Amino acid sequence: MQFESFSDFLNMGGYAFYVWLSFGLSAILLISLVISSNNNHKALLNKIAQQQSRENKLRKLAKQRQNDASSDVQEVVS
Amino acid sequence: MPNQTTALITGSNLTCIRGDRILFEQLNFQINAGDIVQVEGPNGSGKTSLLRILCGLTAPFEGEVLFKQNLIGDNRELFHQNLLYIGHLPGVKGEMAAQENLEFNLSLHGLDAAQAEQTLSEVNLFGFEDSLASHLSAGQHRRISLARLFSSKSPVWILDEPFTAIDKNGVKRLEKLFSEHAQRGGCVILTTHQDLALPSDLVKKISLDYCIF
Amino acid sequence: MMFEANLSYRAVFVLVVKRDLTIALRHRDDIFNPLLFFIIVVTLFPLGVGPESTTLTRIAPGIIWVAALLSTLLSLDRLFKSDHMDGSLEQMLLSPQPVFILVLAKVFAHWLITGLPLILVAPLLAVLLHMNELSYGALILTLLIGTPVLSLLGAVGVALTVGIKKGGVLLSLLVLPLFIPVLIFATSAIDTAAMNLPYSGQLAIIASLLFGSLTLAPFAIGAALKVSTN
Amino acid sequence: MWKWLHPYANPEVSYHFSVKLTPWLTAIAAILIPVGIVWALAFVPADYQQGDSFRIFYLHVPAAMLSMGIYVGIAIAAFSSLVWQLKLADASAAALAPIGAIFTVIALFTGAAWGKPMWGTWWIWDARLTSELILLFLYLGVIALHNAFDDKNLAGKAAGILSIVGVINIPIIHYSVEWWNTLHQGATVSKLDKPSMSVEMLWPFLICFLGFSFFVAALGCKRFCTEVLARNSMRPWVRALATAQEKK
Repeated sequence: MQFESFSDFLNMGGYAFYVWLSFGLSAILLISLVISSNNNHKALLNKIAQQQSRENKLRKLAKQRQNDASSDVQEVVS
Repeated sequence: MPNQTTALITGSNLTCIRGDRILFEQLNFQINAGDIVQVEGPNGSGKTSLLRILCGLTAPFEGEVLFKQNLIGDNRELFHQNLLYIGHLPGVKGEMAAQENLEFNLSLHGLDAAQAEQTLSEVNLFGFEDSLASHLSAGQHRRISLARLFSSKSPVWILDEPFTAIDKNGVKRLEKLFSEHAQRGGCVILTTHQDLALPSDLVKKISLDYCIF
Repeated sequence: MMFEANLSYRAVFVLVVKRDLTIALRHRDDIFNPLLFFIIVVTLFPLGVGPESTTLTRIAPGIIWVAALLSTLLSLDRLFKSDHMDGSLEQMLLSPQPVFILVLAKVFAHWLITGLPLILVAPLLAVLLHMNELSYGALILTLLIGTPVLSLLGAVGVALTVGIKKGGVLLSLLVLPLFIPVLIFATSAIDTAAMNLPYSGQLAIIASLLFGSLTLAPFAIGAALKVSTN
Repeated sequence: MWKWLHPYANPEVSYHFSVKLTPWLTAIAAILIPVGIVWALAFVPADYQQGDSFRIFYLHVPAAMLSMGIYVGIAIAAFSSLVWQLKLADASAAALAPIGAIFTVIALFTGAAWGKPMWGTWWIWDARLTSELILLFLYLGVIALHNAFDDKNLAGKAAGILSIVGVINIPIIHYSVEWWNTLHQGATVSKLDKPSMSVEMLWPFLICFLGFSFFVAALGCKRFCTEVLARNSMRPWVRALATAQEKK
């Protein structure tokens, strides 16, 4: 340990402002990058899942229509 | 097994993806000399994308396009000498006269620019040679770009909606030109919403579905 | 049925240059607007900094060169944009001619239209800014070999952004950092000339930048155009 | 010879590979960075000239080195994507670019904060700071180009071309700035001369540098996964993954 006391450590030999500013800002930047990367990942997965459920709905709708159409034809025939 | 020697264009395993939609997947076909191929399908089914992939403008997501059994990227200049592509956009400069436009296009593709005047009269632009293209209509722009067909020596024609803004007579003329070109041993690949008035045994079709699931 | 057309590279080059010059001459705004912009930007500086001739003399090379960078940037937009919009760009890329030559011809025509007039009015602006008389030669020479570098590097940026709707602002972000070496060596050559010292070193460096970009940039431009027409 | 590499050109395989790799890299970074930083802040002796402000060095120099290294990495990835048509290389370039940009910002900022007590001013047009600033512009250009295209594959190709042009220009820019700086430099500001580092100063530096490198690797892996998913969102395996995530 290079410093006599904790307040000495905080004081950084008079350069406290600059040292802590550098380390603090770098930490903030890196952490926010990590958080945003994680969020992006989750948002993307959600988006894909959402899209998929939308497509499933469409597919169901198309099938239903097809069924309706064929039953119409049957009615006409009978 | 189709005859390998007459194959002009071969598409193998072509897959095209736009955004997060698969337009078509694992498309295989072979286009021989003498074929007229109509690519059909509803709007947004990837007709234009397919044509652009065939002429090498767009890279397919997967698969490859062969010209005479060679990858089209391998000998770019040879393929382009044998290719004539006319897309949605006519490629006509408004600042240049009709004839200047055609002359530039012809000489860029290594053809004799002296034919330009005569070719223009083939597409009913007689008398418009010196008008600036910006003063001409959309149909006339299209005809300037289509005029190249009349003096083209390339066997592979890829045409995206060649009949848009063309009148009935013009369409007939083009259809006649296509069948002549096919008889000479060329091939025509085109998209169109109209039915071709050519005998149906002459026209092959590639159908693309719009998959709405 | 196989067809082979051969056109000499020189013929292709001349063909494309002629076409672009014809279009530009019928559309004169394209020539005059960047030139006017160049002149106006230069006149803004004395108004902003003050008319003191000693200050102006000191910053004149920088002003002229920065204004030249900006006006080149402004004029770059027309290099591929209209060709891309009306489809002639894809026709050129599908022609059996080497992309390298086509691209080089287009950039050369662009330089003739926008770079050359810049060089012609630069001495006039140098007078307005009280530039040291010794450095006129250096000014002309640096512009003469420096502006083609700007056109070539700028063309890479335009080729990348031509397919994007709002490519204008992006273009400046992509291109201006690449212009920095030319700016540094050109202004330093002019400053050196003002001190009546030899400035051939700086000129040689700019010339090597020119040859480097002349050989490499067309490949990058061609590749970028392929992406943009995709 | 390169056949063993082939499976990794498959997006699914490389996705799962990097998912597995990420926790290990994260763990190593999570050990090395605190050790290095605490060592640098509390245990390294103060510099005899610069006092305790010297501790910024342990942040500034690794950040600056990584910012340049990452750019070169992006350019190599872009090159291999252009030459060998490796689509995944584009994905890794897209994943790395924002990380590199953040490290460039850190290098610039810590440089300024170190410069204020040393040179008496936040910013000087020092050759290194200036090149770093231009590097930031290059990064921003690459990122902007990535975002400008709707199609991720096209965006990757375009940004790849730009990063290759940029990497050719970096030495030229650096050289020109250095030359410009020596030409214009006043006598008042003396550059920080490189002291031959003593061993007790070198070790924490190496640990910090390695820690940040592993941090870049870990975060790069994570972002690479996101990019791979975004590029393959219509593939069944991605969809299965997304639904599995949804159910959780």
